[in-house]
Amino acid sequence: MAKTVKLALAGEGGQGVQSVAGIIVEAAYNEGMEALYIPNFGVEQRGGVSVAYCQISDEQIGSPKFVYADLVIALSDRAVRRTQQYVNKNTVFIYDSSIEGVEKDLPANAKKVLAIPALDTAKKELHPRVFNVIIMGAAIAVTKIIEVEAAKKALEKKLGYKFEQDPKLRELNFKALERGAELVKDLV
Amino acid sequence: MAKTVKLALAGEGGQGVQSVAGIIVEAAYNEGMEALYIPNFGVEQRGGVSVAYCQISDEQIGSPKFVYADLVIALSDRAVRRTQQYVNKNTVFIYDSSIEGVEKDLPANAKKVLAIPALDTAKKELHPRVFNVIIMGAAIAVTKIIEVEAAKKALEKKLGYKFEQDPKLRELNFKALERGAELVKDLV
Amino acid sequence: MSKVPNMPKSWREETKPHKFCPGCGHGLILKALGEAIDELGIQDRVVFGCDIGCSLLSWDFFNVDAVQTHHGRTTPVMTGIKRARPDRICIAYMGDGGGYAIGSGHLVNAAARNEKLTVILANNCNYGMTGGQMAPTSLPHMKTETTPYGRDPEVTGYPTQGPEMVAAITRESAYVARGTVANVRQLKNYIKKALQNQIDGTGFSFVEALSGCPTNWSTNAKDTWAFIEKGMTEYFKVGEIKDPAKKEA
Amino acid sequence: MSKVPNMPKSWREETKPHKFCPGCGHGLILKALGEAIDELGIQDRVVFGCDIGCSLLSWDFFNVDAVQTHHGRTTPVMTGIKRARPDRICIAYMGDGGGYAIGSGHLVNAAARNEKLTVILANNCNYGMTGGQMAPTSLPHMKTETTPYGRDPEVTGYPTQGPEMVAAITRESAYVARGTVANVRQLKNYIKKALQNQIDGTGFSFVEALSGCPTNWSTNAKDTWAFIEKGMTEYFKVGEIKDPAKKEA
Amino acid sequence: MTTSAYKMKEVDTKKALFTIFTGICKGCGLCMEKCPAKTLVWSKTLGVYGTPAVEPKDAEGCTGCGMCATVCPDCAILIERKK
Amino acid sequence: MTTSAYKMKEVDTKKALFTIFTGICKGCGLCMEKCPAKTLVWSKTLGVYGTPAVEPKDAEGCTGCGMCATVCPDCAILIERKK
Amino acid sequence: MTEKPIQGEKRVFMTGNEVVAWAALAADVDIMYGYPITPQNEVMHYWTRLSPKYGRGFLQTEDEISAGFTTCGGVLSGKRAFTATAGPGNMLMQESMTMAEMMRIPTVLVVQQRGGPSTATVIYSQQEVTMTCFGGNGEGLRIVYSTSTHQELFDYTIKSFNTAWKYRFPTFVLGDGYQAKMRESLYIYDPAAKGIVMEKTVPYLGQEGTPGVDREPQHLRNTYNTEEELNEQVNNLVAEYEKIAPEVIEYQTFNTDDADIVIIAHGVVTRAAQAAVKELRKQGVKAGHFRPVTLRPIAAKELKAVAGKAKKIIIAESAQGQLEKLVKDAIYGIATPLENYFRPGQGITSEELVDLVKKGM
Amino acid sequence: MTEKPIQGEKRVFMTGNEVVAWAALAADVDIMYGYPITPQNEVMHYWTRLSPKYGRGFLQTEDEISAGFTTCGGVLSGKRAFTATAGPGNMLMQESMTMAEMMRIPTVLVVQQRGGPSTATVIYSQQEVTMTCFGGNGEGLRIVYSTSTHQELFDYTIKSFNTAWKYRFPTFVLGDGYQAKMRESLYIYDPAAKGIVMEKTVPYLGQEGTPGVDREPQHLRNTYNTEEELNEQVNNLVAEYEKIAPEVIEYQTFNTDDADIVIIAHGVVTRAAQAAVKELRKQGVKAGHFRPVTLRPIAAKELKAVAGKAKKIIIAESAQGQLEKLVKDAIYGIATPLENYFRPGQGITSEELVDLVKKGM
Ligand SMILES: Cc1ncc(C[n+]2csc(CCOP(=O)(O)OP(=O)(O)O)c2C)c(N)n1
Ligand SMILES: Cc1ncc(C[n+]2csc(CCOP(=O)(O)OP(=O)(O)O)c2C)c(N)n1
Ligand code: SF4
Ligand code: SF4
Ligand code: SF4
Ligand code: SF4
Ligand code: SF4
Ligand code: SF4
Ligand SMILES: [Mg+2]
Ligand SMILES: [Mg+2]
Repeated sequence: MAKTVKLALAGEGGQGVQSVAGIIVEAAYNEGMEALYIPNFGVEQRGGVSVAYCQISDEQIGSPKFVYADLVIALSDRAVRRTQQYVNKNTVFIYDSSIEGVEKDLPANAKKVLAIPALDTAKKELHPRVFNVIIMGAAIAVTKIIEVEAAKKALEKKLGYKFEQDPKLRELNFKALERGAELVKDLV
Repeated sequence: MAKTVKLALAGEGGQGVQSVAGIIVEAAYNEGMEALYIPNFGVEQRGGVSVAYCQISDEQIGSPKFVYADLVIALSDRAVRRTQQYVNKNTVFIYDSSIEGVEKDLPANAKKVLAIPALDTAKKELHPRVFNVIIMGAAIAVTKIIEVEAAKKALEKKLGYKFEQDPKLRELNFKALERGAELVKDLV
Repeated sequence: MSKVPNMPKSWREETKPHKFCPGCGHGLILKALGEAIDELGIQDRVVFGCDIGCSLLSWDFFNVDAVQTHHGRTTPVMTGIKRARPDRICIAYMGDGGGYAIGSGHLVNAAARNEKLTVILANNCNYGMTGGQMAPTSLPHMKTETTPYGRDPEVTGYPTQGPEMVAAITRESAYVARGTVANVRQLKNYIKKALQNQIDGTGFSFVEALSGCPTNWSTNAKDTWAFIEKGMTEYFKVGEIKDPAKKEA
Repeated sequence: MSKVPNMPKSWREETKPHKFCPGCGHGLILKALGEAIDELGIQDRVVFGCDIGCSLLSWDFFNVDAVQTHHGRTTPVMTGIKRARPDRICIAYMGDGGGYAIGSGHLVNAAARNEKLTVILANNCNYGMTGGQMAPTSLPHMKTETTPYGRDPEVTGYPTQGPEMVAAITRESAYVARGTVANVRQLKNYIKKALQNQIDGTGFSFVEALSGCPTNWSTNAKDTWAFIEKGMTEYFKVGEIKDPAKKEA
Repeated sequence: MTTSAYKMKEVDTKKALFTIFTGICKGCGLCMEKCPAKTLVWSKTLGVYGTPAVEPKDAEGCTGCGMCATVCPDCAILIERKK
Repeated sequence: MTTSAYKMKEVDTKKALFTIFTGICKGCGLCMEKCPAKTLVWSKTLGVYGTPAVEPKDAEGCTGCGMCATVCPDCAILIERKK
Repeated sequence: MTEKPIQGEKRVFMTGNEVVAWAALAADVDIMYGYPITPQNEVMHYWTRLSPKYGRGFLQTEDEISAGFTTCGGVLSGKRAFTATAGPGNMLMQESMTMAEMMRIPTVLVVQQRGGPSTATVIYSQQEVTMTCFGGNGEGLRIVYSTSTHQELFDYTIKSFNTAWKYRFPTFVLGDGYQAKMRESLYIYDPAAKGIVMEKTVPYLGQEGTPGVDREPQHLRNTYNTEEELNEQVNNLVAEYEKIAPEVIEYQTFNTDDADIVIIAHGVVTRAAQAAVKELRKQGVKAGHFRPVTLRPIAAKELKAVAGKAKKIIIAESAQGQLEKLVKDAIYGIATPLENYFRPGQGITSEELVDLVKKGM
Repeated sequence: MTEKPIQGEKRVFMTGNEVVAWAALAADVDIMYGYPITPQNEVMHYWTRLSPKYGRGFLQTEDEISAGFTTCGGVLSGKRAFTATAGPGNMLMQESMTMAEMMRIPTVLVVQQRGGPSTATVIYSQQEVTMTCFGGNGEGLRIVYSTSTHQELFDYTIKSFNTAWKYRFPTFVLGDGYQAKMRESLYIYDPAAKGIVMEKTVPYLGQEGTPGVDREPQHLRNTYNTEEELNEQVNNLVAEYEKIAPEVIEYQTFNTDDADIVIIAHGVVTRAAQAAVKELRKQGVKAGHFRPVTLRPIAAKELKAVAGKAKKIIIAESAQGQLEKLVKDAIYGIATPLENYFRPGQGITSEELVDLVKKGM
């Protein structure tokens, strides 16, 4: 990896973007890379859009925030609108295909705009709870920051204690990771 | 009067130096002069030496405090020690002759050092209460800031309501003023 | 026109849904307050001040003039307004941190001076806005972000009894009560009486409202109610403490 | 050696006469305190803190370690010391302005947290150091520099009831009393019990002392006593309010 | 003044017309717990934060007592009793 | 530690040796007002601020009760009772 | 209406604190909020004696935090309100003043500087310059007049209310313990008699009509959600401040046209500097004096022009370089040698300045 | 003794607030006093979780005024004590910090700057520079380290206790909301493992022995009676401060030797500046970067040398000229053109700086 990969993940409070971001950077860190993660937080965090800013690099990372991201993933209509500002011609912009009424808010200047049926896949094929792991799989596949194996290790580390109790959970999560990667395979 | 006259009056809390200073500057103000009076005040005003800084002039007055006074009057041993700093070769330094144990604290560099029996005169000839008016008389006589008549007018203005009740008081005060002037006549 | 929710008339629909978390007690207190304002017909005279703490999220809540102040400073800001404009009905709205910790000096002195002011304080046993630290009102053994092993009353004392403290430094002219979001109607009545005390120019008025903070308590609806109705009421006695209308309550 | 005055052993003779005005009540309170320290034998363990207000004049009063702090901040400074060095006996000494106005938030919160601290507060019905303005404790109709036509309780409230307020937010473990310089022996006993409460690690202790300020009251000795014994005691009830030693006083 | 039109859902029960304004329901569940008839359940319709709103499970249980509306911090429920 | 030697004046009364430390007496008069025997008067000797100190008016009145010493904010009076 | 506190104009001899109280009365101030602190106390003492006669209000608060915030409240309600303080009290008022900056609340605060840091002395200093110009967690968006005589204390106290209400930035009259406590003569007057029109005040909160029915409600806040939102807000405030600065700036020069040595001083020290320049000129020394009257905003352009031409600058202040920092910020780019005469917490006389200049020659 | 919180050295990945808590533990801090405020809260959260395991104390006070003064109390009693805050809380702590300046109390205060003025945002800024360097009614006799990475946050938090206790001036670690909340990697260590010896602490109050019998009592004060007395005290403090300044000053330079354009930035913005310089050099632009690590005292001589040689200076900060004022004060006398990049309350990236430099060419 030559340069710093910049990633902005945005969604509603309950959608788990901060935990996905946390696992991704932790995985990168564990792989010996430099990682920097900064959650956005405002006074009205309760009702507001939640954004996670991540950077991963071989070298020490510069400013904590960035102007443009390499990858933006937006998980709600408000998130789509909020994250437009991080998009330039080098940005891949991904949003969930279930989001309605954002057609005219999608960035026109992105390298690529892609709608993926993450929520749908979660609900229908797996479990609504692993929605965010699907997103994680997609993010990793697009950015190639880490190998899927490293991501699995990180999940294991984070959720291992739950997996012990219910090994099916492990399977579900790993599956979600892989399905996430598949959803963006056109891009890869 | 060509220059600004600078006067430092110092004594113990109860000795009334601030009221004397107040009357002097008020008299000068009433005579159309510029006057500036600043009381010193510290946290420990209760137990400390009280100093009154006065300046009287034909023109607008510069800084409120001064380095050296034209006249210093010190009414207690602590006041003698405290006011040394305002004395230079142009300063007349007056202290009450009843103060004991200050011989070696008297300024060596003054134009003139004079002990006057103000307290004694007050006690014996007049009344202890007019001690400070004697001092006022002395100050006026030395500095020639205002005429004795102007001083009397000022006293009248300040204490008139008391004089009304007891005309003897008026006499006592005016007497004190004159006696004060007499005490310093060697200097004048 | 489509069907509209049954919000108090003084609420500002344009800013709803409001900014509080799901299940937050602030919404209920402000409902009681909104109804009280409606019933007293004072919407045109109210000036509302909110603190920093989750109460700040109410800065655009009502169709009344409002100012969002600093943490703990709502009491003086509203005091300043009331002193300058006695014709206004001034309401200071704050949390237990704002009222009993950083703003406690303002609260007790406004009470002692008998300011003709109404203070409404949401007691949620923690610092909600900053993420759940101990408040003066946190219950013994309650886990908070700054008492991760439980609040030890030997070390940090017992929950502050706010209305009782206010009652101790006010005279008969003050109205002091503690209500709860578990009884919104009673709470509304307390608030109405508090406002009436101001309207009449009688004196200071203070209502503490036991309130829920499911986000920081990490409680579901059932446990939220249980915490308010059992945990809190064990330490905080609901009722009127002072009422000038009654001869010494 | 010449004959020496009968000062408490813990007083520092080198700094006497002390810096208070003639007839000032602070001297009497500090005499009671000095005797209490002597009788408890704690001179080697006491850390004394004084406020801004005339109490600052006691910064070098005792032969104990002492720190003069900011106006109203003596309670937190001494709290900080006590928390870091629980083996010390910490005494916070302040005026009614320092304790009930600017420092009231610190006072009530230290009390609520049950800090193992002794606060002694001189109530002289005014701001002595700054020249006699209204204090929270100024009596109704009392003329002060900021109530030149007399304190109007309709406008600025009634005198703050400090010990009563402290009592309302403390539990049984706190010692709370109001003494008077008109009864130095009783005052000394209250202070001793307050200190004992700290020594035993039981809890917070607070003694308000009715005190004289002849300078700002412009009273002679007779009127000074009358003001303390009649004017003040009409509003401020002398006695013990809370005493852990007794089963609920 | 303008009035926002909130998304809503009506459930007609025997004793009352139950309206849930899903556009302001945050799915906190406080109402459910307080319903004396224990008739409120999670709805398939989502509330404003994408979490389930509430509704009476059927037309039977609701007494129209209005408790749910009273305890809703968001004023998301409207009970219109049938006379 | 050093002990400052204060100026003082002794008055021998029947029941007690009354010592006034004029070097610390500020002449406030609190003691006079509290003396149950009303035996204290202004002294010719001045106190530390140049105002009169106090002393018993004669050898008779003082009972040696010590009240004056108790109420002196400056500890300027020492009463040594005679047994 | 009760009659005017001052009819026309008259010569008086009084302390500076009394002057401030009279000026506030003359300026039609509705209410003062305050807390005792030396050397400011007598502002309140006079105000409480005089104001009831003219139907004006007063509130003694529990501390300066409260005095600052009640003042904000009074102003928000549309009244001409002020407070006065010093030293530690000034420190505590910075919190409310940052709120006033953010919300454009036209508060007026009279500061009578005393010694620092900490409790220090109750006497005098110029050590509250940095705090008064920039205090708190903001960018110093405020207007600060530094006065030097009782006449100015009167003039600028009146003016401060007009400045505050016209520009809607918190406005400070920066005096000191000398000015507070000393007595000297001045003319006090009814502003109308001098053609001074007091700016109209308007309620931010509490206007007529039912909000949401007759009019939009006023919803004021000082908290923002995102960096961008705040940045925009601060940029707007700064832009507005910079726009009005040229109108607000005041300064005085004394013999600076041909001056080799320029003394820069403000507040009461300008009196010593003026006298020193007079004396030095008498002695043939080409001395001049530049005095910023507004310390914030400061007359940067004018100061730079004067300083750039001089051979030497002397900065004289009763503080350890607080004025110096303002000056260096204003005149960046020139290289005139700079000498300091710092006397934190202590008065400065013309004699000292004359000596200093001559010693350096 | 309980075992050491950190054995040797280890690589970790955590938030800055967690870093501060670990650093304080490692530095043998006895007690923390604090009051919640975003973005500093997690310092307390981690401290309350970790400290009981190592027998350290904690007190949550009723506000920041109390947190500051209890910290002074803890330090006076001879303990290594600290507090942490931000924004409005930092404002309120200035009162106690002036007392610490006056009485030479070695307090340590960690500041995580948030937006200003007023409540503003809870996120990020560099708007507390002036306040942290000069806050209150004094002369800014304090030491301020501005950190830029988690590694530095750890290093300087430890160092601040040694600086404070060695020199006896209040010491500040100036971080910001980004540093507080972001996660990145660093090495945490036992100071001893690095040869760092913690300065011994001694009680100002409460030593052994009966005062007046076995030893003289300690009688500490911050109030003086006369101007002269105070002036002498402040002069002594200033002299002492100036004496130690050369030892305390820290700074970094990046490619400044031959730089035509020098970017001056501090704190987290140095990261953007460093990256920008790297990028610009790649593009053949002779850019350099000067970073003051201590903002107070500042490396004036070194900065002036660098700035004097440059053709242009750019000052980049997330504030409206707070660093600029420090810089202008430090480099008075040179005339290098100065350009500003002020973004109050907002982050700055290397891309913006690169663009800025190139646009100006
Ligand atoms: C001076 C200051 N200190 C601290 C804060 C941070 N702060 C914001 S809200 C809050 C606590 C709020 O708690 P509470 O008043 O109980 O209200 P709640 O959020 O629980 O309703 C704190 C400490 C601040 N904004 N200003
Ligand atoms: C922050 C601050 N505000 C105000 C003052 C001024 N001040 C000094 S002493 C005092 C009042 C003291 O009154 P009190 O506490 O009752 O003590 P007393 O002098 O009456 O014994 C005040 C207001 C100060 N030093 N600091
Ligand atoms: S954090 Fe707690 S108090 Fe704040 S809005 Fe959420 S539930 Fe309500
Ligand atoms: S002013 Fe009053 S309280 Fe202060 S020392 Fe004098 S008498 Fe005592
Ligand atoms: S109480 Fe209101 S917001 Fe909560 S679930 Fe019920 S209807 Fe929805
Ligand atoms: S109206 Fe009553 S019975 Fe019907 S759902 Fe609501 S609470 Fe239940
Ligand atoms: S009480 Fe004490 S100080 Fe006062 S007059 Fe009597 S002896 Fe002197
Ligand atoms: S000892 Fe008793 S009787 Fe004698 S002077 Fe003193 S108070 Fe009076
Ligand atoms: Mg709360
Ligand atoms: Mg008092």
